Amino acid sequence: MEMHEAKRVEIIIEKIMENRLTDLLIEAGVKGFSVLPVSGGSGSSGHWSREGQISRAQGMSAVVCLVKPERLEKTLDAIFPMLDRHIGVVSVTDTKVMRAELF
Amino acid sequence: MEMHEAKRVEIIIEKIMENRLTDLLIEAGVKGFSVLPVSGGSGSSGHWSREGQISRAQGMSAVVCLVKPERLEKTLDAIFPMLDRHIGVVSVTDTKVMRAELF
Amino acid sequence: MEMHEAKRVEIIIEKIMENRLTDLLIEAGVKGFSVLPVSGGSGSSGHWSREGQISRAQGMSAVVCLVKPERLEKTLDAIFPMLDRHIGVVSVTDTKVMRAELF
Amino acid sequence: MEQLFSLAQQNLLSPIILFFALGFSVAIAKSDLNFPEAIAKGMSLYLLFAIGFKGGASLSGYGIDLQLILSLLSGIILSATLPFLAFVLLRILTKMSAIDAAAVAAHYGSISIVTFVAASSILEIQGISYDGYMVAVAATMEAPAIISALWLISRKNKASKGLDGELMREILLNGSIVLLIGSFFIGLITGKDGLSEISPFISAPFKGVLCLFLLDMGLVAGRGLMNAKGAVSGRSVLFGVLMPLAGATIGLIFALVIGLPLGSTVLLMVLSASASYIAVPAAMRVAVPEANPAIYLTLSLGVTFPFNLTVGIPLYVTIATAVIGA
Amino acid sequence: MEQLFSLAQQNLLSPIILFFALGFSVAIAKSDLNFPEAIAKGMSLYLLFAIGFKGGASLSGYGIDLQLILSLLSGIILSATLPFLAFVLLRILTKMSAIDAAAVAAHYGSISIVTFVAASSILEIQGISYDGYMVAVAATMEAPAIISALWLISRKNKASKGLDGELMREILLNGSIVLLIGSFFIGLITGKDGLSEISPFISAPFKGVLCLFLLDMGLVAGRGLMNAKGAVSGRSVLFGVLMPLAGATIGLIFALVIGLPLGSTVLLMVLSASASYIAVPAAMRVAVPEANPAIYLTLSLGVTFPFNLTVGIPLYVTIATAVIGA
Amino acid sequence: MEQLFSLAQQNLLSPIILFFALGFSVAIAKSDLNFPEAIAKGMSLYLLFAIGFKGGASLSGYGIDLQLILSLLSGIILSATLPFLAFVLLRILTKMSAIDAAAVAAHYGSISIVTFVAASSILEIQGISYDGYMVAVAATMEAPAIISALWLISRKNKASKGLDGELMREILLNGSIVLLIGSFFIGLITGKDGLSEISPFISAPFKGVLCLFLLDMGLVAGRGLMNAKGAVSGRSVLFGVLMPLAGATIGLIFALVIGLPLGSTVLLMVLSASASYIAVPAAMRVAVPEANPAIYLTLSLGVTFPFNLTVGIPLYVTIATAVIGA
Ligand SMILES: Nc1ncnc2c1ncn2[C@@H]1O[C@H](COP(=O)(O)O)[C@@H](O)[C@H]1O
Ligand SMILES: Nc1ncnc2c1ncn2[C@@H]1O[C@H](COP(=O)(O)O)[C@@H](O)[C@H]1O
Ligand SMILES: Nc1ncnc2c1ncn2[C@@H]1O[C@H](COP(=O)(O)O)[C@@H](O)[C@H]1O
Ligand code: NA
Ligand code: NA
Ligand code: NA
Repeated sequence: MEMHEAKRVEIIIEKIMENRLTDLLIEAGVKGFSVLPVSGGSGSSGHWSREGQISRAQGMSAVVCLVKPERLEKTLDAIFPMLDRHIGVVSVTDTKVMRAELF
Repeated sequence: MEMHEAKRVEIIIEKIMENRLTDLLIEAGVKGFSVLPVSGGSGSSGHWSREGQISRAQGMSAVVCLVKPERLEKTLDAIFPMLDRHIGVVSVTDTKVMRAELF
Repeated sequence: MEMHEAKRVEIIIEKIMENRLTDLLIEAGVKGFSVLPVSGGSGSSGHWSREGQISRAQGMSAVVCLVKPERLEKTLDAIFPMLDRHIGVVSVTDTKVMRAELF
Repeated sequence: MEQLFSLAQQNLLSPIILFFALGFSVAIAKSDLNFPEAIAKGMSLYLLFAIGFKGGASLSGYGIDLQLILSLLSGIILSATLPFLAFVLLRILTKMSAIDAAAVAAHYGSISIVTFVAASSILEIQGISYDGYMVAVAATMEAPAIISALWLISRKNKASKGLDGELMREILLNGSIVLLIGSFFIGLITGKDGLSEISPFISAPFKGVLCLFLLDMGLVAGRGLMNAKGAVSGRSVLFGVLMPLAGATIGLIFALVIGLPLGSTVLLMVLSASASYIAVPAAMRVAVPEANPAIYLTLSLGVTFPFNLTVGIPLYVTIATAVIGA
Repeated sequence: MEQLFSLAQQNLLSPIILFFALGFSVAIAKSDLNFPEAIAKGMSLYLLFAIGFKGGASLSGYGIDLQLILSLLSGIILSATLPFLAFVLLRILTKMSAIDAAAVAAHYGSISIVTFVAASSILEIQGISYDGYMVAVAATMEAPAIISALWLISRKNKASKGLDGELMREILLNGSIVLLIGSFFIGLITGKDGLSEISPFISAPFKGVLCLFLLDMGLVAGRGLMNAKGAVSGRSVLFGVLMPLAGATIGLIFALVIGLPLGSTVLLMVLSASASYIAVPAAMRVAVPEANPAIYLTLSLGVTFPFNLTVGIPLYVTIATAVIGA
Repeated sequence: MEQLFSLAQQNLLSPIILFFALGFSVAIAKSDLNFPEAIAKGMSLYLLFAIGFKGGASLSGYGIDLQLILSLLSGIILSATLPFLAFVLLRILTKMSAIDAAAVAAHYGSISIVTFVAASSILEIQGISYDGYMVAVAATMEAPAIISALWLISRKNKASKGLDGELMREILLNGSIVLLIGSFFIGLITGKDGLSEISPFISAPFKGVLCLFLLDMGLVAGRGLMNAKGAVSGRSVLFGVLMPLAGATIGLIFALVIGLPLGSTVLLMVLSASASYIAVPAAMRVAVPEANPAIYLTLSLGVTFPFNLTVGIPLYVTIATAVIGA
């Protein structure tokens, strides 16, 4: 199986900003992403959980985005302004994918 | 803490294929996996979200599978035919685990 | 974009132990973590799924914790006793983060 | 004609249609109104449970008669043959590939249970009665269309895996069918006593739940249309309107041949006219991943479902009344 | 005075308040009782659907009269101006930053629909009738407060992005508003016939669902307080109690000026006294991420909501009765 | 004997049992019918809320009498001592390790609230009344069994952490107990007035919800059995059938000693015969992770629960009627 270098960008961001973030990703030319629900967490702004919540103000989503290494810089540049103002964390991990043309 | 080399295989696949995929994993000798829900995403086939959906046709799952490096090849070979026909993405990341005998 | 070395610790643990685990993480000085729901899985103790379940005994959570490399040892030491007795898997992956001061 | 207009107007101003329209339009206006997936699924479980049980309970005490058997047979034949009609129509009207056309055809042979439920609600408001076993007819019409379509595909595409045993089991034991048929038989067994025990749960609140559910369907259909812009051509949309009319006509002929009364005739027309969007799309993804889901989901949920709900059902009622007499 | 005590006692011993208190106290005792997010959201969809529809249906058949228009106008003016009062009060009473104060002010100009629902339940128990259009007044009071607060913030903070088009659309088409207003109009259109069709779903079980929902609100409010310890000062808590009193007083004046009857007067007071915790927090997170959400969520859900539920509503009923007469 | 058969038959043909059987069998046939976790949890919250409130409301107006106190005491004693009987039985009958046996024993000392609800439904159909405070007795029987079992384990396994303060709080304040007891007291406080306000939500639809819930329980039990094949031996299954009979007998003796009337006697037998599958499994995972959950979950949910539902309850009714007289 031939594998190709890629980057796994994982962005944990406020749910209320999810659509705005994914719009930025698409504008930045990303070919795809997946959103995973986050049920709770903790950070400098305290502890939270989605249990029993109806408010849309609290809660985070995890956006996972596999990109070609050469597309990474542009992707990060696109999302940086949002992450500077809004709570959220980003990690970028080296990974390998199967079909390079998809990313 | 002694840590051991392992591979983190993350397969994002159509929900409707989830059981067939995990059957393949088990046949390939994988010792365990975890399935995480995916609430939405985007790719070449457009944008989707699980909100308000009752159809089982749309929607993806993320299957995370930690394997020993020597088991990787067999694992990927087992799932490749399915991923060739069905929409989905696979990433393989180097990682470390605690108890090597579990993977 | 300047990126900094970090570790992505992913702990998949019994849901019933989730709060006890995150208390340990906080005691160990971790600055934040996110909890992702796990909807099913398989391992040496068999196959499980959350569908239709009301019992709190079955089910797992994925706790994702980004930490500075120097904080890793202490984090793993803190959670090890729990993982020794309770079912769960831990993986530690090298990654990069944006603002080092947050982790 | 006058009756048709008054009926259409009455239908368009009923709460269930208005809530569907509300959902559809606010989805297109990009409101963030939405139902959690679990709630949508919970409502659909409730609806299947309720109509299955009520259908079975209403039959309890009657024996199996010829008309019941003929109705079930009609359902199976309709479901198995309508995909061929749909396939031919698609190939004539549109430029769809054979694979895509066959996948769409499977949906139109099969049925939409919510359209069925909406139609029976409208019949109740009109004071037109129908036979409880029509629920069982609906259940028999889910699977045969899938098999016909997979046969069409296997002819075109030798590589296609087609129908393996596991898929067959999934189709026949899919959750909706099992709940519908299971509730039907439990209703049949427990009869009036059973019904009186759970009637405050399944009868009185039924229409209210249906309103909420159609609001959700409107949201999903509207969003689906927004996301699928470009996936379906104008000619495909034409198919999405013509095929239900053709299906209803053939359903009417079957009903006349076996001598169904008015209410059941309308329901057989509705079943023939409606297109699946739960069981069939799932089966197509498994068996024919090459077919583009945006096409069949958009046609079934975005075009034919709203058409039947707003224009189709009152039309079928009017035609059946004209042909059979009230 | 006597009436106030008997009313307060009656209120405190009603199931809806007791279930809220149960949730609040077991959350503080760290019980793991909790509702899945989907169920909480499902209940809130049900409540909006039901009160919107009932409000609209009760108006059906009446024309648009002057009082209706004046009430809607009052709602808009109250919502747009109360944030300024709240902002000034906060700057006098507390040491909150201008940004935080403006964000909090937006919440108090806007409304809490659950407080509104609880108040209308209490009115029904008292046998006091109110106008169906108060639901529409509630809906108009959601957005103006946000705009006023964003204006306040843009004055202080030039860097603030403020109100872009997308945010404006999100505020005006947010799910709760759309469902409330949509159900209101469908109720208005379908009138008594529509209501009788779905009344067994939206009327009889309403209070039971409200009990469960308030149990969940109690759990969330109690847990919020536990997690936010230290985020709000004693003086902020004082604001959380004084502001509803001030808001209710101003609401009363508007009601007197436009000549509202007793029940509707109470509801206008309640709307003015209540603070948003669904639409406004979300808008603040988008537009003013610098403002600390722990402050406004704690004040609105942890202080003012319980205050209105337990002490506020009976007080407003007593005052309105004293001023207007039963 | 004749009465037993007619009762058993009547029971087996009631909708609630048939829906359980439907779920159980389609799970084994590998249908994909399933309920979202949130819906299952929502239904269980509803059931606890409803039976707690109704139990409390039915007691309102009565003082605390001796029989109530004796019943609560009996519950506590039964729950604390039955684990020892279960443990001895398991050690004699099976080859289970001491740890596994103690963990299983905890489940059988504790109770299954759904079995209790099903039994009270069956009593209502039979026209047999029971005391509202039996709900409180059920609540007292959850925790003592856990403490007894942990004591058994600590004797065998010195390393075991056993019962720390946090676990104790979790057991005593677990969500189900808190909702049941809280609703009970609110029902007690608000009495007939409170009940009449929310009765259309908690009384009329109750049995319908119970049917859906038992359908889900059947699915979960059936799937559990499929996944656990091999985890439990034939002799363990024998225990799963004998232990409820032994428990019911001892429950009957307690009921006779304190002079309970027929309906309450049956319920005390049912509580003693039933095995927990919500609170106790969670406590065992925390305190005794070495014990194999497949064993206790399979026995409690896969063997004893279906046994009580189908055979046990009618048997206990017959025996109690024979002993006490109708
Ligand atoms: N180090 C971390 N690892 C994983 N998730 C984090 C981390 N820090 C923060 N988060 C997530 O981001 C949310 C907001 O973080 P904060 O802005 O620090 O309060 C937290 O509640 C977590 O869900
Ligand atoms: N680069 C990517 N990173 C993460 N998820 C992806 C990516 N590409 C596709 N996906 C997921 O796979 C689904 C189907 O992708 P596609 O077949 O490209 O439409 C998308 O909706 C996403 O959920
Ligand atoms: N190799 C693995 N990769 C990912 N998740 C795993 C793995 N092994 C176990 N798990 C998860 O941990 C749970 C318990 O594992 P076990 O103790 O082996 O039964 C499984 O049901 C999975 O959810
Ligand atoms: Na059809
Ligand atoms: Na207000
Ligand atoms: Na017991």
